[in-house]
Amino acid sequence: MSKGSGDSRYVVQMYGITKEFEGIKALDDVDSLLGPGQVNCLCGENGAGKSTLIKILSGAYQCDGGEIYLNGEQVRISNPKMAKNLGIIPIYQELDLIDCLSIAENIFLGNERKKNAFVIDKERGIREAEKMMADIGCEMDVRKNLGELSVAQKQMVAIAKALSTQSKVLILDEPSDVLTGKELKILFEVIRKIKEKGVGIIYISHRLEEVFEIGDVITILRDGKFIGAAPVKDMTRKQLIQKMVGREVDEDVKPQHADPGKPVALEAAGITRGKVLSDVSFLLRSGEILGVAGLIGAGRTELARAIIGADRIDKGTIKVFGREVKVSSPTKACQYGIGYIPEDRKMDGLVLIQTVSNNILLTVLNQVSRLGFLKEKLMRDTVDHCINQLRIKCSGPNQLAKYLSGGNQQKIVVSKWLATGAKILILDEPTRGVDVGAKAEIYNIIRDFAKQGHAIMLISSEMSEILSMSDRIMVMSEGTITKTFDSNQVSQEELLEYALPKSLKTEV
Amino acid sequence: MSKKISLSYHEKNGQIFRLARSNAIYLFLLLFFVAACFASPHFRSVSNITTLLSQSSIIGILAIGQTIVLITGGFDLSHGSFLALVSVLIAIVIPTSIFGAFLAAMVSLLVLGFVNGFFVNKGISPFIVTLGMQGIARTLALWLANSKSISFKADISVFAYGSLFGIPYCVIIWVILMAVFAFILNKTVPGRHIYAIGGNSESARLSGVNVEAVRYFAYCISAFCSFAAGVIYVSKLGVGMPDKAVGYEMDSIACAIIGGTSLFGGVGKLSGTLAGVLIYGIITNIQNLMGVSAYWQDVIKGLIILVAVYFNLVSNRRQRGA
Amino acid sequence: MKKLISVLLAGVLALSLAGCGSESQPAGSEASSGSAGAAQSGSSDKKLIAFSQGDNGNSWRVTCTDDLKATAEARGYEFVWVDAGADPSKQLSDIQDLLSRKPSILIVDPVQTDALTPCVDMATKANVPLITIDRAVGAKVGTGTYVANIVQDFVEVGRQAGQYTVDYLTKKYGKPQGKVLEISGTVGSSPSIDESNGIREVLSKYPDIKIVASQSGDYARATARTVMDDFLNKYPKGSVDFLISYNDEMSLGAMQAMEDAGRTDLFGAIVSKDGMRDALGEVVKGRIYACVQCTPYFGKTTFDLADKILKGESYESTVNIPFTDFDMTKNKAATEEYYQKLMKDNLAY
Amino acid sequence: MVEMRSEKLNARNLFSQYRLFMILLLMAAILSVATKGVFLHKDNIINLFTQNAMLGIIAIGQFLVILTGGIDLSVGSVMMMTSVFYVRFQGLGAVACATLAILLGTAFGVMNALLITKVKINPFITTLATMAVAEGLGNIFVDGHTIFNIQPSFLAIGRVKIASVSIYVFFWIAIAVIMALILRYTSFGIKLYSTGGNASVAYLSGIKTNRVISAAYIISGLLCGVVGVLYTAKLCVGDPTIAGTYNTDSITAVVIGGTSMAGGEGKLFNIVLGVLILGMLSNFMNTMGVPSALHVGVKGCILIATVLFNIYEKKKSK
Repeated sequence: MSKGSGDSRYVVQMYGITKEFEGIKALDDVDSLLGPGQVNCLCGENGAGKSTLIKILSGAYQCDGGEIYLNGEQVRISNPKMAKNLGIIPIYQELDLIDCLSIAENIFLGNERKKNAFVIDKERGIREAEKMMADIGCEMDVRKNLGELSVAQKQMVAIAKALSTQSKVLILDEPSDVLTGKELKILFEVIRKIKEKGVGIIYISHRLEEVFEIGDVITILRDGKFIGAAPVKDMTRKQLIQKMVGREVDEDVKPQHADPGKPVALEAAGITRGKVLSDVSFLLRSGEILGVAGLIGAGRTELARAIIGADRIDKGTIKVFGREVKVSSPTKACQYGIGYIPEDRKMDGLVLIQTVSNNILLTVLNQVSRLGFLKEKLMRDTVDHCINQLRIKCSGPNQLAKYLSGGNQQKIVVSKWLATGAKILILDEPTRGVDVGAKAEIYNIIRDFAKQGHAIMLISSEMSEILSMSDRIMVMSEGTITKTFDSNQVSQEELLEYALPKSLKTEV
Repeated sequence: MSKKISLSYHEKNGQIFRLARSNAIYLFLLLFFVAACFASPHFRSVSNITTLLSQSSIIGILAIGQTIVLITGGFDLSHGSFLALVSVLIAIVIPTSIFGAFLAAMVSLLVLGFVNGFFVNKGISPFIVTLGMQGIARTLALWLANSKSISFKADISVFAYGSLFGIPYCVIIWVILMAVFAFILNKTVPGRHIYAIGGNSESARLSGVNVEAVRYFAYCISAFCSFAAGVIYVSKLGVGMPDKAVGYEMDSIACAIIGGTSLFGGVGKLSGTLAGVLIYGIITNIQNLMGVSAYWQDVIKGLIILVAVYFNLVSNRRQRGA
Repeated sequence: MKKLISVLLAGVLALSLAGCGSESQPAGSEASSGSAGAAQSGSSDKKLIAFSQGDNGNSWRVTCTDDLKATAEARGYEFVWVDAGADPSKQLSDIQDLLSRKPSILIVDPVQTDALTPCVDMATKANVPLITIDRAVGAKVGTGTYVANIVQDFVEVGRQAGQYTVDYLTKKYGKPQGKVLEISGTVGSSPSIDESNGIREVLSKYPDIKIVASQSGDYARATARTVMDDFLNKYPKGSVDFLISYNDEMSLGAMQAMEDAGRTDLFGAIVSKDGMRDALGEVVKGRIYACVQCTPYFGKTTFDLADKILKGESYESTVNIPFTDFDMTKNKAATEEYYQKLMKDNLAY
Repeated sequence: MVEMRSEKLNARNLFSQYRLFMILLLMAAILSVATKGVFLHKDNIINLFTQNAMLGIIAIGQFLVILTGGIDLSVGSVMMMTSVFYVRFQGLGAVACATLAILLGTAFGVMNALLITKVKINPFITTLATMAVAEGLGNIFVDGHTIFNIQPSFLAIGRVKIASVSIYVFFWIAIAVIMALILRYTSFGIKLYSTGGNASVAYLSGIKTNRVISAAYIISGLLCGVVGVLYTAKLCVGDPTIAGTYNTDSITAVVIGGTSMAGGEGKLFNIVLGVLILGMLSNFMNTMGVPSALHVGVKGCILIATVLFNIYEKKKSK
């Protein structure tokens, strides 16, 4: 039963796309249309089926039902290579780049510039790669190994790579997640350029403001179902969120002010580490949320790791509640009541192949055991308490962490540190890749800590997030603190101003 | 202006260090070689050096295949058994036709290499697959040879003992294979794809690289190298021996790792492996020349391997640091 | 960079350790340190004898090596030896290395007969007289500098073992008949093959004697024990009459299995090979029916030959070391006496 | 581990949980038919356990190491070294010497641990090298000789039997049970599994991962020491050639036991089964008179087959 039919006015038409994983419908009869030179924003919470949909379009998955038309002709896309040949170019969330290869090699991976069927033409590759990088406004030595680049730079390489092939459709999955102000600007520039060439673009992002800035059409999914599609201009932010989440979400937030009378929980002085951190000093009071703004590579994560002793510092002192301490390892940090919720959940946050329970207990093993022997009951209570407190959605304490949604995984990481009763929490990009619903929850959780008198250091690349959450904001750039604000007397622009490395100031 | 100069100077300086570090293993080889020269006068003789090279050729060729498989993030523990199998196959077929013998051996090895690739592509840890294959190939050899060693008339000793302008053929073969595969690795599409899937197979797949095909390719190369090494092996012995060549895979792996190949894939150079093989060869050669007691030879070998690897490790760490 | 240098030093250290390592090691220290000295001065009044041991992996071979070494040093030779660890390819490499030291004589105990044939050319090229012991190599004695071969005939050993089997069974049943278990040597190794040929050559004459099961015991005690465990489970008391085991190590392993399983029925119905002390003890106790000795003591014979060669006197080019039979039926006295001797001098063979 | 409780809820997991056990029963059935019941005979069962006790104990150490995502290629050689060490220095008296031997084994464990966690040399190459070192030392201790004259008093220990089951089996069971309890009821268990599952997470969560990893290698070394001594008692001999197949067999057993080479996944109970399956295999081949040449090959096939099966199971249960 064919729902739609080929129509050459569209670049892509998808009708009744359905996909099951072991009986669970990830996609259920989803339609989507994409015109030439259009930006179609896929919106929906995590698990709504956005990624599945584009993976089907780009041949990574096969759909169980439905039809796909490309410029009006029906196509069966059975593998990534085929999708490429059809001109469907995805840039995935997890950048499909390889650290051990050079930039040029990455750009042309899969369609190398060759002398003949077999031999690679290095020079030509390098020349063209340089040109492409220049086109999207970042010049760099393309002989460099990708491993040496910052995440943002990698993102740019990924885009260049996508453009290296004759593309009809460009798919951007959460490109902005790792981007900050300046790079985002460039990205949008690039997207607009591509649009002019008549390329259709499918854009996925959790940051709704981007949707409204760059998008032409919005396609909304929820729980694998097609909720609706509409031109961006006919839709308000509130409506969109409502459609996505299926309920009202109160998003707007009011920072509450920690009174300066509160005791200083954490005091860092002159923290210095190699080239990445130079002479960083700051105060963090109990009950206060200190936002740390800055571009990728400004040294925010490095600062966090230095404080918890994951990386050795060359100079500087750390005082916890007035007492000077030597944090030589995360173990020590744990003892001093400093918790760290890392940036990269899958790499540093969770043991995915372990149970929820074991993940939560990881930080408190010494509390729940005597002489190394576990106290079963105490363990169970601790875990149950955490699960209830943060409303972690899981089949039970013994479900494997890898089967949970991004939001719930993040909650586990948080609760892991709650369980320790840590007085100081450092959250590094706590809402990256977390959907709107869960985001709001996590915000509330964070505020509750603050209310309970925890001291919180919030690292984020989302200026709006920083502004709405923090009491004070310190801006980092090139490993130093460039300025500290009171959050209610600063604008995004100001923050960006201070976040930009001096070297770049002139450009903006 | 002056700033600029000082900067470039600094750059150059850094480059020199980086050069020294990225070739650390050669530094070690050189040092080791010199030390050996002092340790024994017999060592520095031309004849001994040629001997050393021809002795190293078998492991050397195996190490080529091993390095390539390691770069894909794999493993090949079947080398030893493969060697035995080749020797047996050749010994059996050679009475009918020399050419046929080589062909038979090569084809059947490529098939086994393909089987390795197949199971690895099925998602089994390469360590397990090739460990299993080690047993299977060994059994094949024993079964074909009916558990006896097979001697044959045809004289193919030229591969092991013959020489051209004083350079043994086995060394020539080794050098040629080195050159060919170095070219493939660095200059050709499949070669770069080998690095790509070693670095991150999923990304490679999404970039449209046919990961499975590349794996097949790598394991077949490894099998082919085993074949080439096997030819030299059997021509060296003049007998097909189903029960010998035990543990050669460990040697080839050790050489590759000494040469700076990473066990996690994506990183490795054949040039480094070459250095590894030579160090490995010198260890035994010099100890024999110095008449070190057989029992101590193992101990010292172990220690030197550790030192060599550590040496490479430190230099690489600093390289990254720089 | 400092670190690099430190590691460089470590490397040198490891190497120098190679030198002193040999000194700090009692066996062979004299030889090797002496050789090192020779290396520096370049000349040494002692004549150098080089020995390539194919596989020092069992006490028989070790005894053989030690005996050669002791004899050599007793006769004022400088003696160096290398172990190929059962790898023919390595043995050939070892031989090349040894030859580049220009020894006066090269002695080789080959891993395998045919595989080591090339060593004749090597010796000839280096113009060093070559003596093979324990096994021959594939070339005729007399080709090039392949001057002599000192061996034992394992086929003959096999024949003997077979004969003992026949004797025992005939004694037991009045006529040659019965079921025999066999634990053979390492799969594919030439002595194992020769011996089994010898055994079958004899037994083939007696159709009523059947080898009901044969497994490899790898010439190793542990393996043989495992194999025997399984045999005993498969063949309950009375269903088998005799056990042929290809060396004493394996016989002893098998006997432990019997003891632990409480299956003494096969005691006294075992024929073994080598003449290890413990095995002889069992022979004397009557728990092993017979044991064909093949002595690891090649020293005397070999160096008598070596002396002659170096002095340029005439010599036998092929020496067959005779083997003795130990049993309590024909050679009671000799057996007991030899056993006492071993106990007295605390020798393994 | 804690997981067990939940998996019981789910029928498929229940199966995959006891899959190996079923395979074992299946093999047992085949065996007893093939051997006309001989297999099921009490002596044969006992002897199955006795034969594999040594490998069983070593495999436990190997299991812990592989759980951390590492590998220990030196187990067999270290075991050999301690065995001959005992024989060489038995003059010191059984107890003292046994203690020293075990300490020696442990020392090698420590050496591996330091090289891997501190010097950061890859486990594979580290243990490959220490294997060579242990081999050499072992031969040096006894000059390559096999030594037979062992104090009868000591050998007597080896002969001890409880209910006609030799004590090695009890050693094996005891060690297995203790280790299982440790993994299940102590924080070390969770630490080990987590470190294997994702070292970086464990580290950032304040676990001393280096210690955990070291512990695994040290325990492995210690067990090798113990086995070395037991081995001497069992075979009444100090033989520098016994390292033999233990190195790879222990790994094979662990993998057949369903442990992932990547680390973090695997259950000790299954390791015991893995060892038994391996043992039954050779027991079967010997009793059925399968030519020795085929043994390694069959082992290889079984190895690949079981892992294929595991992967298939995982895919299904997802």
